Amino acid sequence: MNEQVKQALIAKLTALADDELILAHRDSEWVGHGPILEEDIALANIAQDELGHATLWYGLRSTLDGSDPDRLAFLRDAAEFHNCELVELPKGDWAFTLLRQYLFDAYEALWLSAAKDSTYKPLAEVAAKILREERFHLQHTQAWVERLGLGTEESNRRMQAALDAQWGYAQQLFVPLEGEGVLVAEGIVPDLGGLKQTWLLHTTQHLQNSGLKLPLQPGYQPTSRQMHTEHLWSLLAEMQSTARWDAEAKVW
Amino acid sequence: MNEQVKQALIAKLTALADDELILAHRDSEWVGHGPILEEDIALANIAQDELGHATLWYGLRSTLDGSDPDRLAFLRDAAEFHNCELVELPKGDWAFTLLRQYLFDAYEALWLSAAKDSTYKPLAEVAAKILREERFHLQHTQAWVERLGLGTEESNRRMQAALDAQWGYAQQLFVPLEGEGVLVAEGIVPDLGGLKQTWLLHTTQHLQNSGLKLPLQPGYQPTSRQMHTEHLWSLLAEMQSTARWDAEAKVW
Amino acid sequence: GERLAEFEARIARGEKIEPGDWMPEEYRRQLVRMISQHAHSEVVGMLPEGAWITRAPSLKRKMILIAKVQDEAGHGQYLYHAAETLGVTREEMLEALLSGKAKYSSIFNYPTLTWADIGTIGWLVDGAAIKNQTMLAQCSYGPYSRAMVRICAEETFHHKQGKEMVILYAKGTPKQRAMAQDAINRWWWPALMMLGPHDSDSPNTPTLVRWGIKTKTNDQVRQEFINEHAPEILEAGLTLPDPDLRYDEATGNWLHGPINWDEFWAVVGGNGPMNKERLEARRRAHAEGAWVREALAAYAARRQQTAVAV
Amino acid sequence: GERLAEFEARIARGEKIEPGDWMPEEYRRQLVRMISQHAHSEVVGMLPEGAWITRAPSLKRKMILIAKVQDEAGHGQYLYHAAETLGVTREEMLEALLSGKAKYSSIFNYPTLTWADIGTIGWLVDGAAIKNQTMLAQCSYGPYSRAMVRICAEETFHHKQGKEMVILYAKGTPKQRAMAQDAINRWWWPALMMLGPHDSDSPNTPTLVRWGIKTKTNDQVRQEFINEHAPEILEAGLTLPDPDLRYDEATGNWLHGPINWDEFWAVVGGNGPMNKERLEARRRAHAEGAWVREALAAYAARRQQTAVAV
Repeated sequence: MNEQVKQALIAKLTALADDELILAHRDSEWVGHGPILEEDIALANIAQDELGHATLWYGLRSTLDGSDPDRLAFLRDAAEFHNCELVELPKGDWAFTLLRQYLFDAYEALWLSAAKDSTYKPLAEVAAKILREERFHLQHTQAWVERLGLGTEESNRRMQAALDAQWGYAQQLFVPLEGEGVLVAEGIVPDLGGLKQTWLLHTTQHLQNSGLKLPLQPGYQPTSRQMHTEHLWSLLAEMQSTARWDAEAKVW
Repeated sequence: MNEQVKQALIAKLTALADDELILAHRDSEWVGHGPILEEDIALANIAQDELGHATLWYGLRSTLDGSDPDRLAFLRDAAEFHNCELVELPKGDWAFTLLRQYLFDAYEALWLSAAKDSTYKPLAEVAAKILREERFHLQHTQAWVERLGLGTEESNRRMQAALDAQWGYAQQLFVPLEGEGVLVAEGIVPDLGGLKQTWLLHTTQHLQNSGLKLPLQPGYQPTSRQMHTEHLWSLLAEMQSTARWDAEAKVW
Repeated sequence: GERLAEFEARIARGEKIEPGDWMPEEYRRQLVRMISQHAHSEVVGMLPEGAWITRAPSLKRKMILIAKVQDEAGHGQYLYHAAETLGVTREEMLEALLSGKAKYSSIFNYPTLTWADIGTIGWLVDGAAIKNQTMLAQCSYGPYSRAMVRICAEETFHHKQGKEMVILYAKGTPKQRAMAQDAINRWWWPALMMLGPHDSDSPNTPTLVRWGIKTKTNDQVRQEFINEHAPEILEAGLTLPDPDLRYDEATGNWLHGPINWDEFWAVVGGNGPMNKERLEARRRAHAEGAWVREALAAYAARRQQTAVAV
Repeated sequence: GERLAEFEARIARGEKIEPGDWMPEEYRRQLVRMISQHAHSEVVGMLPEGAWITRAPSLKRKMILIAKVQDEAGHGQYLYHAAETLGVTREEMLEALLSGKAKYSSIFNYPTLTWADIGTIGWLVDGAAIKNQTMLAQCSYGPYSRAMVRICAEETFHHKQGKEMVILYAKGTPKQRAMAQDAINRWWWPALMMLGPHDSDSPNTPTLVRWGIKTKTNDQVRQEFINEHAPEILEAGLTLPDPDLRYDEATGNWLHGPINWDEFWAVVGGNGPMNKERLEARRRAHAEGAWVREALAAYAARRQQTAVAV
């Protein structure tokens, strides 16, 4: 692998991992506070899976540059995180959390389905491994979107508000990284442009069938993973508070 | 001043400062989110004053042991903070914030009135200086308790809920530090036991006149400033996030 | 008369009582109380630990903690199911919890102040729970006994992870060590207390023992807990906050100093450090989830209607 | 006809128009628009800065920031009062803000990501505001002019504090320096844009100039801002994110590269990074404060009733 490809791949793996880590963080804020015990467990399970995916992507990066996944997660500054803005947004209500998870799952399942044919075998293997979990997530969150969209007037209103707030942010999932083109050309990662059309088709159909209004005004769409919301700093202050608290600690 | 007195005084000044710093933090979380612009300003002004008091108490400690107030505020660990638990509690609604501020102001005004006659002149001077501001706060928060207590059914219900939640915590304001007795004996700080009776008299009268129910079940009453709530760690993670972010920084 | 004698004879023979079987009302009542209390403890216990998932210091620890809290929720589920076999509904139990009528383990009314509390809860609190649950796995009521077997296996895993964590920190940096010691200091006595009052203050015990619900007394279980944990904690280089603690050659027991039962009864009576907040957190979750539950019901009703219409 | 001529003559003589005086409806309308927009900017502007009070890294900086945000709220108050003299009520203005009809400065739709943003807002955003406000202090409408004089004095103080902070960090540790540079990179263009579109795209300007509401065009004010700030920032050892920026000997001006007006119009049109969140925060504060305002009204009514009864 030449240096340019390698650097681009490191950047991509970091972005993939960061998305999962931050999303897992937001989901895990629900633990103990869900509307039904069974659903508390289900969401915690999703958070656990996403965290597992983050660990796999950081691990894959580690094989390329020897970086320490824990240092990346717990001692890196906000400006060096390359997650999309969608996953940073505060957890909101149950509709907000489940809709975000749905939009993300729909994207991730598509991405992984394509990435499992990556020419870079280690990535193909991880993608195949994660895909099974993601399909289960998608099934779960898809069902929630339908139930809440077609439930009561209130649940529909909350879902619509969540959709209005998230739709623009969700588009960022399909904005390639600078330099991602070289990975696409080498068949290492799928082309996001192509996936976006399928994602739009699937999600708009399911959202509309769930009684939600589309198309929406595009609204604000972040165009780069250098950009963040005002929430990331405090999220990391919390997330990294234990690890950063003892600068001498070598092992936790 | 002998060493025992000096150490006791350092501990007392730290506790005084910590109370004000943490209370100012909670109040300042309202900035930009108050129910009325004028009241947003008034509460920010109270927060600013409390922060000023914290600075004065840390400064007084500094004259005794050369400690750096900024290091105490921004690089000290949760376990070494000696504020009371009342001030750590999340800001809650407007009733919760204003009631806490009232209970604290009522205590502080009494404490300062007595402390301005301290045999330790620097403390007497600071107390006299702060007292004027505190009386103004007390007037302000006292009026809020009355307005909300006697406002609508909802405002009364919210005030009563805040009182039920805070009454036990507020009693901690009158629990002396270990070793505080020596300061009282020397006439350096007032005896909290005596102040408590006056405080109970004033507050129960005002709360009852404001349509609130007393006496309450005592409930949980923290008995030592080594004890904290689950909220302090995250409060400090947020408060100290910038200062701790750059270990090399000498000046901010 | 006769049925009671037969019932007691079955228990004496070591048979399990199953849901459809005849049982004295008091047996049923005690079991409902114990099982639902146990279920509530699992659910309320998610709060002090769950709050640290977002602050875990490594990917591995974060993963272990989410998994652990999920296990607790799962235990809550089994236990609610076990209680339901005695004719009480989940809604009734939930209502009793939220109204403050039902109890849950006193230990969860203490705050988790640092990350070391997570390891310490695994080691001491799960350790104490396991002693109790191992006994309850022998319990005469089949569903409770089987739930305990399953739960015990998972708790043993949590206990091991907690112990490993605290011992690691006890041998770690000065800050890690101090954090571990502070956590042990704060949790040791509450862990002893969570095993219940002394036998002399536990009037239900003889009946519960006769009916095979409990097979040991509180003091016996507490002694087992101390005998296992005290030497291990000292071995790790940590101290225990009990100046009277000593090994007794004659009995082979570790003897402890007097327990502050005033504190225990205050906590059980609703005046522990976190009682109000724990209940408030559960109530808030329930209230804020109302619209979700209504939506699910409305959706299900509509689906059923559609199915009928077709 | 005659009244308009007299009105314009007064303005030409440099007289101030006062609340009771006759004025063309369009003059009133433009002023209400500008003043209320200005008031809203102060109030919305509290959000991006206020959020950092809890994270300020020293007692002094925290104190300065609380004071600054209070000043902004105070400016909002003066300005609402000034607008009220034109026959519009605070409630109407608030309603226009919350419904999304009224605008506020585009700059507050950008996020504050690090502590250096606080210094940078003081230096660049207040710096740009001052250029505008110094001009508006000459405005023909008395109450607006006087509000501007008072506000300018305070903003000058904020500007100085912001500049001092950024320059300190520019000479600080590597992390402080990087943070300062990043903040300048993110705020420079939005600061240029907040002074409004080019004169050619600003159709109101000629009228506003004739009536003495504005005494300079957007491009003139922007040039003044750049001429002051560009050399100071470079002097501090920081760079500016404009490769075309250069000093023009002939005119004595610092010339800038092309401004991304698409971004500007997107932000003004509601699609900036923070538009939704800012408005949502104001709406939430208003909605959550409703019970407080009701309680105050009920209390006041009861007091009045009691007074009458006696």
